[in-house]
Amino acid sequence: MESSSPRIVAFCCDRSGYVAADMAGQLGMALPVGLEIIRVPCAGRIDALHMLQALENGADGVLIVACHEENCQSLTGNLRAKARMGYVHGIMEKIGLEKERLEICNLASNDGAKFAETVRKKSEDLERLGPSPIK
Amino acid sequence: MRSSDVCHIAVFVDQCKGALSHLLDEEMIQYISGLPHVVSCSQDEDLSSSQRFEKLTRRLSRGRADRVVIVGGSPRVYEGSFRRVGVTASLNPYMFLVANIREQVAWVTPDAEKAKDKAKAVVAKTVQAARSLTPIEQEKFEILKEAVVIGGGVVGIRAASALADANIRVTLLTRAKDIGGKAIQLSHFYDRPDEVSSWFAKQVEGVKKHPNVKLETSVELKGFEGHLGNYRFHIEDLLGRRRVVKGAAVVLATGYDVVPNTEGIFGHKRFISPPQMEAMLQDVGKPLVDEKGKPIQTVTFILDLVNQTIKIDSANAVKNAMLLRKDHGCTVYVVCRDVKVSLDGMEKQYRKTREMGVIFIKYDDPPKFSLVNGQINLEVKEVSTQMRGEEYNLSILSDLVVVSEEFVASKDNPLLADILGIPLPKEGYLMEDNPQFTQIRANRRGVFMAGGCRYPQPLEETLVEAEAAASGVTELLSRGMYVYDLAVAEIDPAKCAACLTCPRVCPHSAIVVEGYAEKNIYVTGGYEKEFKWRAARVLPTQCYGCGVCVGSCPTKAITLKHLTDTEISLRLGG
Amino acid sequence: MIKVEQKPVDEILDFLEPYNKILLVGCNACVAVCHAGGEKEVGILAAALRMARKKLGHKLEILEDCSTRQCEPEFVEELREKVKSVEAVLSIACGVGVQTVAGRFSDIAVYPGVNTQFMGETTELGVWVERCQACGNCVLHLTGGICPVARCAKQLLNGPCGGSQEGSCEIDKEIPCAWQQIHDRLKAIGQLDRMAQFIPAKKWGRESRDRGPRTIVREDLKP
Amino acid sequence: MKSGSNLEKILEKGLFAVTGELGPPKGNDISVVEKKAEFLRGYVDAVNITDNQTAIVRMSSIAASSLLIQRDLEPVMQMVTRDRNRIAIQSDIFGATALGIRNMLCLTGDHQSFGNQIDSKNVHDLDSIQLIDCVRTMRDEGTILGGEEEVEGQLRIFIGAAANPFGDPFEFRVIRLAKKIHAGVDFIQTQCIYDMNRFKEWMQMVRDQGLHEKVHIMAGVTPLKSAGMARYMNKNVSGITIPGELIDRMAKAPKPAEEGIKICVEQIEELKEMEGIHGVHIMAIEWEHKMGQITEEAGLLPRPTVS
Repeated sequence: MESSSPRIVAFCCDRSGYVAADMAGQLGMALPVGLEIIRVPCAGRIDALHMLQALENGADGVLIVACHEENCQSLTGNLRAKARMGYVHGIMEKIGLEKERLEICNLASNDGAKFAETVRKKSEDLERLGPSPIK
Repeated sequence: MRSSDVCHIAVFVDQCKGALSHLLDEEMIQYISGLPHVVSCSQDEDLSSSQRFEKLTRRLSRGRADRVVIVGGSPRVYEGSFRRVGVTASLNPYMFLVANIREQVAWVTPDAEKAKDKAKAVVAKTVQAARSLTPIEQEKFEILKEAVVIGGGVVGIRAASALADANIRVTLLTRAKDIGGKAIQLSHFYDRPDEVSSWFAKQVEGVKKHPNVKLETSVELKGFEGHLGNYRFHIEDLLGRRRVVKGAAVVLATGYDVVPNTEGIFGHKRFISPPQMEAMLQDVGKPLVDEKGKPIQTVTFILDLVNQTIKIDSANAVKNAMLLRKDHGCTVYVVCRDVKVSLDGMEKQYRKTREMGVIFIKYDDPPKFSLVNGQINLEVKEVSTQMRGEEYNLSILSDLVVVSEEFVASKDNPLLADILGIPLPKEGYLMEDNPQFTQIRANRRGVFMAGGCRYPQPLEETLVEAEAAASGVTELLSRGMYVYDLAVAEIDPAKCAACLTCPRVCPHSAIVVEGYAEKNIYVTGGYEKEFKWRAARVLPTQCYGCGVCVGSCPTKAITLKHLTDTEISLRLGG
Repeated sequence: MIKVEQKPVDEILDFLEPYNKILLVGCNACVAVCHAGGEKEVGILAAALRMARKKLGHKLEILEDCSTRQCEPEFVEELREKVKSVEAVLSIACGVGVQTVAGRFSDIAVYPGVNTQFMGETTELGVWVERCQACGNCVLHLTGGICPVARCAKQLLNGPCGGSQEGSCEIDKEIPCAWQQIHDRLKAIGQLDRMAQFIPAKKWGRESRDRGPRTIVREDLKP
Repeated sequence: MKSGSNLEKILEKGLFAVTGELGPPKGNDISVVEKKAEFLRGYVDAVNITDNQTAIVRMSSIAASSLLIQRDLEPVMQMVTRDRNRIAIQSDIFGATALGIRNMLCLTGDHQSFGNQIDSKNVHDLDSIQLIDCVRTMRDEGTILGGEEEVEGQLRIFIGAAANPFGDPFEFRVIRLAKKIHAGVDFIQTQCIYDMNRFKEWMQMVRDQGLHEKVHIMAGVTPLKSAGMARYMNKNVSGITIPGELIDRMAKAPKPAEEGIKICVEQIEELKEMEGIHGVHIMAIEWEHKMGQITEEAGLLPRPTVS
């Protein structure tokens, strides 16, 4: 995509993040152009491998948008995603990638505004951080 | 990367009643039509209308398209329609993807040029990802019209009766010698005139005589296997003999435990528990006297000393205070931090109780008790008058003080949860699927729960729950058939290392490791077909399709059929 | 079974520095079970290595594979074509697998991607604890099924040292005293008298690994 | 006589024995040994020479023992199984006895993680009981361990071992003593005693089994220097428990050091009267110069001369 906007891959849980993203759209809140949303049935679906693949394919940042802790339909799917993110952070550290490029946030399905705010902030943070050195 | 040999994509462009007109100009349509594998591109004003959707889909059967990409709004708008229509249009209902350029592009990208570029990118990625789609079949099986209820208390009895009345054969399992449970201790309902005992006796008799109910008393549940529609319960009697009981679904009604409060002065005979109070009131005509035959004149109820939630204690106090006042002319105090009157009609009762002269005293610091001439003296600072700037230190002499028992999760819950493969949170009560919406379902299909095993509640409310659980089971069983899509996880036994990660992470107890693989991968040939190698298997009826197992599998042996790794890779641009 | 842990990625990068194309091969047996060397980890490590090298401006091409069991020559042989097309092999099987590959392909460098740790038990998902040191002459029948060689910090054979306190080892309160565990087990199974029995010095040199690689020969199975 | 050592003679005569302890220098400075030796001279029957205690590298116990003999004091050479395999152990015993060492104490040794070489490999080819068995075999059978091979010359050595009545599991502690006796130990020095009640309980179990008649048990004592030291030892030194009242007593004392010695003297008085206790082992760690005062006040002086 021809854009200076950082490329953000957002894995969105179908029970929270994705619904919130839809709501942000319905509220007409401007979202960063570089945002790409991937819908998943649960944050627990997201593998360490997917997080790395996203980065390897040139994402400047990766966001996991999961349900609030203790409110996961799959009991601990969100916590598993968080733990896998921790594992990937360890790898990123070793290969010299900023950990800030991979983050998780917990939302409720009606948090449209918070979704917009989170991705906007993420976009700003990534702009400050500069483009991914992997590109 | 796996993609079908043939891949013909029909694109449906939804103008979303004009919402996308600025994006979907001629150039965009041409762009879409030119994408690889796209064989047709049709437009419509409003595909959220299922009639229009159906019309468009009907044309598909004449074309050569084998999958569909919808360009428009949120996939949530179309999924229902497509899953329904797909079948009639001779297209598998899972052979479609949605490029959401409304919520994700049009409405959130103010810059028109950027919006167009982004829309193109989203559509291109979706079209690319559509290559990974594979059909997902539907399965169905006959459901037994049999259910099992575990627990012979009032909840179990109520649930069993309701099921039996709905023409479902019920096996009622209890470890007790007879059915009954704690409800026998109650004397009156708060909201209706009957006495609990006579009502309850009728219930017990009804369930015992019901032709659809089979009672299994003095049995322990030792094992549980199978799936929704066909569960097998291994039970053991007192002699250690084992039997198998079948049921399509189960209602757990195993109740809770109580811990009487007898420490220190609470051990004194003038401190009694609510059930003891109920027992004294059961015989309406009988005068209330102490062990020396002296009439009981002053009774005090204490709330908030032991239980966190005081709904049950409040209801009992209000109900019994009224009887003590009305039938026995006692002076009655209710000493509490708070009274909870959220039960249906309880507010009115509470007001009535106050009008009848029952005195409610509010405290911040727990009262102090002492023994004075054989009576219980209670000292407490009354705080409800504080807002008027007044404060009273009160001292009350009572003949009887009613102190609640502590309600705790049954000590057997961990074992039960383990046998049934359902989660057990810290507090030890059994956990419902979703506390807001599906209180009576466990996080495993076909397992329902009601009453004190989930959380202690007043009798009147717990009965409503028993009926709700029964109707949940009835709804499921009355269809006769259970129809489900195989939009679930699937394990390749040849790749499975039997590491047991997936059954350990599965939140729905939907994965078993069993000897079912067709062949041993170490040695080819030479073995009988019966040779089994242990591998994990997903029970499709139990699977919620969350994909937690897929994300955890170290050998990539698991595929989530409705969101494969390939699709994710394609979406990531790999 | 065998439990391994991934080597730090930077250490692996160090020894792969000279190469432009490698084969990264995992194993679908023990190391897959402990989430360090299966197909998933092959993918994860490959992605990490590629990214690191891309960042350094020195691209690394990686072929990925995963053996059924890397300690079997037949399964390793299946890698031959891929091995021919690369400059080095990185194996994330245990030390045995690495050596089977190295032994099979004499003209190519083979590197380990994991540290082989021990033979252990899964005590809960994601936690593995050492249980056996392959001492070569099992004493578990004397010690209630709890191994003092693997589980006592001093490998004592005649009961706990004076440092056993309230069930913990003297070196760390978090480590249970193996001999307290043995004592409790023997008591539970009515064999406490075994604690009084003198266990003579072990034949480390003859029965254990101190004589070079041990070999088991089953004449009835040989070709 | 198994060894003819002074310690053996005193114990065999039924006299109440006294041993002290000397930690060799963390280097080759002989003057440290000399200085400490002079503090002990005349107050004890023999001196334990520690073997890299708490896994801190020090002068070898054989060398330090030999230096002591040159200065006319009798050593009890300690030996741990942590640092030597059975080859080194047996070779060192040959050497030690050749140098005139007549007493040795067989120990497992503190784990290397407590010392200043935490990355070292521990050996533990033998454990302490197997070591006792090994020394006894060499002395009484005249062969080396497990072998037919005969020892050239004759080993004369008095075999000692430690016992810790304060380790867990408690009921095993007496069984372990019995195992050591069975393996061939001649005398026992216990871990330092502060919890006298538990020690009495242990001794009762020892007497119930008649073990006190099969071995000389010397009770271990260590004077406390301050309440802080007591608390530290109670918390950090494995196998030692110090009762609260003792810590309180130390804390309240105006002169804690003297109170510590007073407590120690009281303990020795009590131990002297205890059936089955044949001596005391006084471990005045880095407080060797107080040995005179302690033994004097405890009425242990003068030390007897036996032939």
